[in-house]
Parts: sequence; structure tokens; C-alpha cells
Amino acid sequence: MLLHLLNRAPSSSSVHQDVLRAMGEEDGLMLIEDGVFGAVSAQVQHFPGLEGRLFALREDLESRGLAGRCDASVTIVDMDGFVALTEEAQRTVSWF
Amino acid sequence: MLLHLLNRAPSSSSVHQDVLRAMGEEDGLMLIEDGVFGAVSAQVQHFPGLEGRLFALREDLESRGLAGRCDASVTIVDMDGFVALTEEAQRTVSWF
Amino acid sequence: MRYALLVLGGPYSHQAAHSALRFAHAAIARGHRVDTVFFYHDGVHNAAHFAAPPQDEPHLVDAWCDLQRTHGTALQVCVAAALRRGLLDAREAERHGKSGASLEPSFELTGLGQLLDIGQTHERLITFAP
Amino acid sequence: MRYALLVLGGPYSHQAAHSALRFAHAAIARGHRVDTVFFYHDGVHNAAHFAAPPQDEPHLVDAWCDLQRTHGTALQVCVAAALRRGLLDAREAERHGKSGASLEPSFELTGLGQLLDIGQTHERLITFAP
Amino acid sequence: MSEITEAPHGDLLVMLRHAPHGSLWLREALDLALVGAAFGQSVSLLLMGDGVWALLRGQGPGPLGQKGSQSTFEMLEMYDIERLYIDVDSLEARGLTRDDLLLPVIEVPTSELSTVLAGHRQIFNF
Amino acid sequence: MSEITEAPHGDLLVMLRHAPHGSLWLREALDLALVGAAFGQSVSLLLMGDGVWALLRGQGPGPLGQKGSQSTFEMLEMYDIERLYIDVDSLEARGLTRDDLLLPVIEVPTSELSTVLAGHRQIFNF
Repeated sequence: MLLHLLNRAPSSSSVHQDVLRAMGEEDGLMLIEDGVFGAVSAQVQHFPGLEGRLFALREDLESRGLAGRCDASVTIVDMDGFVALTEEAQRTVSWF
Repeated sequence: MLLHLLNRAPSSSSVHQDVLRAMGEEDGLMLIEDGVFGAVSAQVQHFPGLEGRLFALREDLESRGLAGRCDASVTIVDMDGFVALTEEAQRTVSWF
Repeated sequence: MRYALLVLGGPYSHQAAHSALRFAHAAIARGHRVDTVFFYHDGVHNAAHFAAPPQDEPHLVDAWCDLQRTHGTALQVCVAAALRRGLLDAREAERHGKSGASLEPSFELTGLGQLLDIGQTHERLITFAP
Repeated sequence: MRYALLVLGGPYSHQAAHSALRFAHAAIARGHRVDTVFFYHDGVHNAAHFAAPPQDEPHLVDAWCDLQRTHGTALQVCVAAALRRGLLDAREAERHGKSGASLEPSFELTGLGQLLDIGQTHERLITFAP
Repeated sequence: MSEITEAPHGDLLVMLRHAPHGSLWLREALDLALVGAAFGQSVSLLLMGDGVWALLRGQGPGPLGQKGSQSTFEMLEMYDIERLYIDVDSLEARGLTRDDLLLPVIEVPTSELSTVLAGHRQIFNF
Repeated sequence: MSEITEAPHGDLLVMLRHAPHGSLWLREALDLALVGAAFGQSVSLLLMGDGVWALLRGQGPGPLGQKGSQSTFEMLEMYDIERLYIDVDSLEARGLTRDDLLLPVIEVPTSELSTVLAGHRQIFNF
């Protein structure tokens, strides 16, 4: 199982499409930095089929004022939880 | 009349959509650097309605091997022609 | 016409600085003056005194200095953008307790007001971004 | 576990370095070791000795040095990426005819082979990009 | 509907197209606008693309204590910034309305974006 | 159709997703692949997104005399690079076919991309 990191908003970069195509069926996707803009309800449709495997970093949501706008389908994790995800995954792949 | 400069490929960045929305009816669009990937026939559909106002920089096309692949609807100009376009335009706006 | 260029991208990492230099030479060849180049955002790295690119690559810092020597182009660097990115002239270095300087002497640190002034005093201002 | 981080973005210009630092501290707090941080591409600017950010902003170069002092984390910088971006230690500076150095002494210049080695000797390698 | 009741004009238009926090683009763009205002120029801002996130309510400092941009916007208001334009399409695409924003804005429909650009003597696009 | 006849595997996968000439990403990614090959690792490349432009025939040096990447690809071939994968979707979206490319490639359909990633011990994504 790989953990993919994405730091771009789907509204301005199309790299999220490449991430989705490269993800295995068990891989997880962690949204960090400007990637967390993809976690709001009006944008999360860019990440279909990732139930339970889509994560967003709490600290980056909060600094951007998005904590209350994150879609319910996204699992919010803090920095400690982010580290935990990297423990579980064999490798991480960062997309930008 | 404004001259807009774009240095991003439409295949990876959505900034070209914002450029098109911000362009006036007489404004020109100059593709430079990685922007020239948008001038090839398979990509030029991202720039509709710009007949005679869409330009691409010859030097950047050539270094990328695209000189023979540029769509006929795009006017190829060299660096001298690029300067000439900036003389005619009142102002330039760079998008990235 | 009087041209000015605004460079927002560092050398090598992005093509912005290369494009700006080529534009400057093409404008001069058409009879224009390129009186000022202003460096902001990551563009301030164009003023790195310590830059040591491989010998088979263009040396952009030197190329900017040549432009100044040959055509009198002023090379102005936003001081706030430069300080946080580690480009200090001798005076700023002393003020921050560092010995020496990391800014190439042909470049001068200046404020953002200068950029607005350039927009008023030059007929064209062309931005090259990363 | 033994962690390593790869930082590809310069400080301030992008959040990458901030994220990497926060990750390092969170990993250590969970009982891991962060033995190495490798800086490549624009990430080499994290090693800028002359960086002088405003006083109300975090000083990232100092924060990396603190990490090394407190936790023994090695700070390794790709020499090829550093040279073209103007980050030279005293030896490289002398070799290129510059006086002084622009690399913070806590960082060491090394080759890309070291990055591949890190990938083999550390259990996790996490990349933070601009 | 457009709120542009008079022809937009001004000395300086600073376009903010980058999201806050992820990079320094927004911050360095606002610095330029602030200097313009301090020098007595009439300054307009245009928020577009991910730049519209810059005005979202409820932002905080970065996790390492970096300043947010909220205080800068407030300073600009103090300097009597002339116009704060926002691209309505960008706002709506992100599920936002003007009620989500820190400051009152002038909503610009796509059909009038080029008018805003043409009405300013200097344009900086960040 | 996929040409992946055996399970992809190797020490090192370097993913090239950035276009040539516009930035240093491609160049610095290839440098890493080259070092890996020189150190005796089995190296695979995967071209994806605008990275597929890197293999287009007929490229030249940059207008200031910057080296192109063609010679580096040739060096990698000399070092007996194991596999040169290309994302077929990215190729077709840009109107390209394998005949437009400098070197022979292994075409990877979207359904097998994750297999390529999973088959390598180290992945660097540029």
C-alpha cells in the first residue's frame, strides 16, 4: 500500500487526475498544503471512489479557514496522524 | 489593447481558462516557454475564438521540437516579433 | 521606447530569467532602451554572487552584469524579498551580523516603491514569471 | 522507525520547508528518528547562511540547525543543485574564486548518490515539494 | 449581476490569483499593493482563481507561526484602497459567496473582467 | 494494449512529469536516474503528464545555449537503463504516438500504472 501526497488544489492544477490514475485500489491519498482546498464540499468531486482513503491535514485546513468546510467523506488527520499514515504505508509518493 | 503572456501548458494548469475570461475582444495572447505546448494541433482547442490574435514564440517551439507541430491557426513570431507585439500593445499582462 | 523588465523567477530553476535576458537583447536590437530590470519574488536569486553553474551552461548572473555594463541597464532587487531569501549586500550583511555579502555588486537593493516608479517612468514593463 | 525527508522547495517561497519541519517534529514526538534531511532542487535555499527573514516570521535556516543540534539530524545538500543556485561552502567558494561561503555551516554538500543511499538505509523517505 | 456601476479606473491593479499560505505569492502581491497605497496611488485588487480563498473568514496563522494575510487586507482598507474586485465565477466554482468573505467586495462577472483590466494604468498579475 | 509482459520491478523508479526546457525538474530528475544507473541500481523511468514531451524527437538546445535532455537520455541508454515506461493516456492526449519519440518505450495503460509504482523499491516523483 502506497500513500500519495498531493499539495495542489484541483481548481488550478490537473495533477490530481494523474494521481488518481496512478493509485492502486488500496492506496491512500493525503491532501496537504494547498491540496486541502480539494477537500471542501464544492471541490471534493474531483476525488471520486476514495471512500475511507482520502485524508486532509488538519493544520493546513485550519490555517486556511477550512476546518468547518471539509467534506464529510474526507478523513481529517493532524500531523501526528499524518506520521501514522506514513508508518502504515510501505512508501509515499509526493505529487506537485 | 492588451497583450497577455502565458507560460503554462493547458494540459497541466488551468490558468489558460482565466486568461481567456479576462481577455478583451481585441487583446492578443502570446504563448511562451511551456505555454507553447498549447500551440500544437492536439491542444490548440483550449484557445477558441482567438483567430489572428494567438501567437507562439518560435525559439521556444524550436527548442521543444514543436516547430513543425504548431497548429496553422497560431501565428509564429520570433523574439523580434514578440518585442514588436509589446510595442503595439498598451500594456502586457503575464499569467503563470 | 523605454522598457523595463520584472523578473519573478530564479535562474535555472525556471526559464523566466532566460526569457527576460533574450527579450532584453531583442528589444535593444530593435532600437529600444532597456533601462531597468527589477527582481522580485524568487527572481532575486538572479543576483546571487555565489552562483557557480556548470561551465557548459549559460552564467545568468554574469549575463545580467554584461547587460548593465554594455547598455547601462539598472539591476534593482527588492530588499524585502532578497533578505528573506539570503541575498544581502555588505551593509545589510553587517546589519544582520553576517560577514561579507551574497549580493553581486552590480545589483542594488531597493524598495518596492521603486517598482511602482518604474511603471510610471518607463513606457513598457514586461513581467517574466516562473 | 528511521525516517529521512527530501525537501525540494525553498523556504518562504513555498510551504514545503515548513511542512517538512513540522513533519520532522511530529515524527520525533511519535518516537521515530529523523536521521537525515536531504535538500535538492530549490530546497537547497534552506541552507542559505545569509537568510535574514523578518523578525515576526519563523527563521527556517535556524530551525533546521536546531533540529540538527537537538536530534542529531544530518542536513545534506546536493552539491550540483547548490552550486548553480549560489550556495557554496568555503572549499567550493575558493574553487570558484569567491571569498567566504554562502552555505550555513550546519549543512554539508554531498552528491546525489547519498540520496539513493538514504533511500536504502532509512525505512521511510518522505518528499516535500514546492 | 454586476455591481460595476462606474467605469473601473485607477493607477494600480494588483491581481491576486494564488491561494494563501501555500506560497509567498499572495503576501508579496499584497506588499506591493500596500506600498502603492502608501505612496498615494489609487489601488484596486482583483481576486481570481484560487486567489479568492485569500478573503475567506476564519483563517489563522500558519502552523509555524507565519502571519496570515488578514491583517494586511485590513491595513489596505485603512489606506482607503479604492476597489476590491472579485471574479464571481472563481468564487462560485469554490462554493463560496460574498457572505463567506472578510471584506465587502465588488463582484465582477466574466463579461466585465477585461473592462477592469483595461481601466488601470498599471497591472501586476500575481 | 499493454506491453508489460512481466511484473515491473526494480530498485529505482524516477517519474518524469514536467516538460523539458521550461524548468529544471526534468534535468535534475534525470541526473538522479543517471547516478542510480552509475551506482549499479536497476533504474526505470516513467514519463507521465507533460513529462512525455521530454522524449519528443527534434528538440534543440535552449536559446541561450542550455543543453537539451536528449544527450542525457542517450547516456541512460548507454548505462543500460532497465525500463522506459510511458503513460499512454498522457501521450495520446498530446496527439503523440511512439513514432514521435527518441527512444523505444514500454506503453503503460492507466490500469497498470499502479502496478509499475508498486513494483519498485524506491520512487522519486519529479
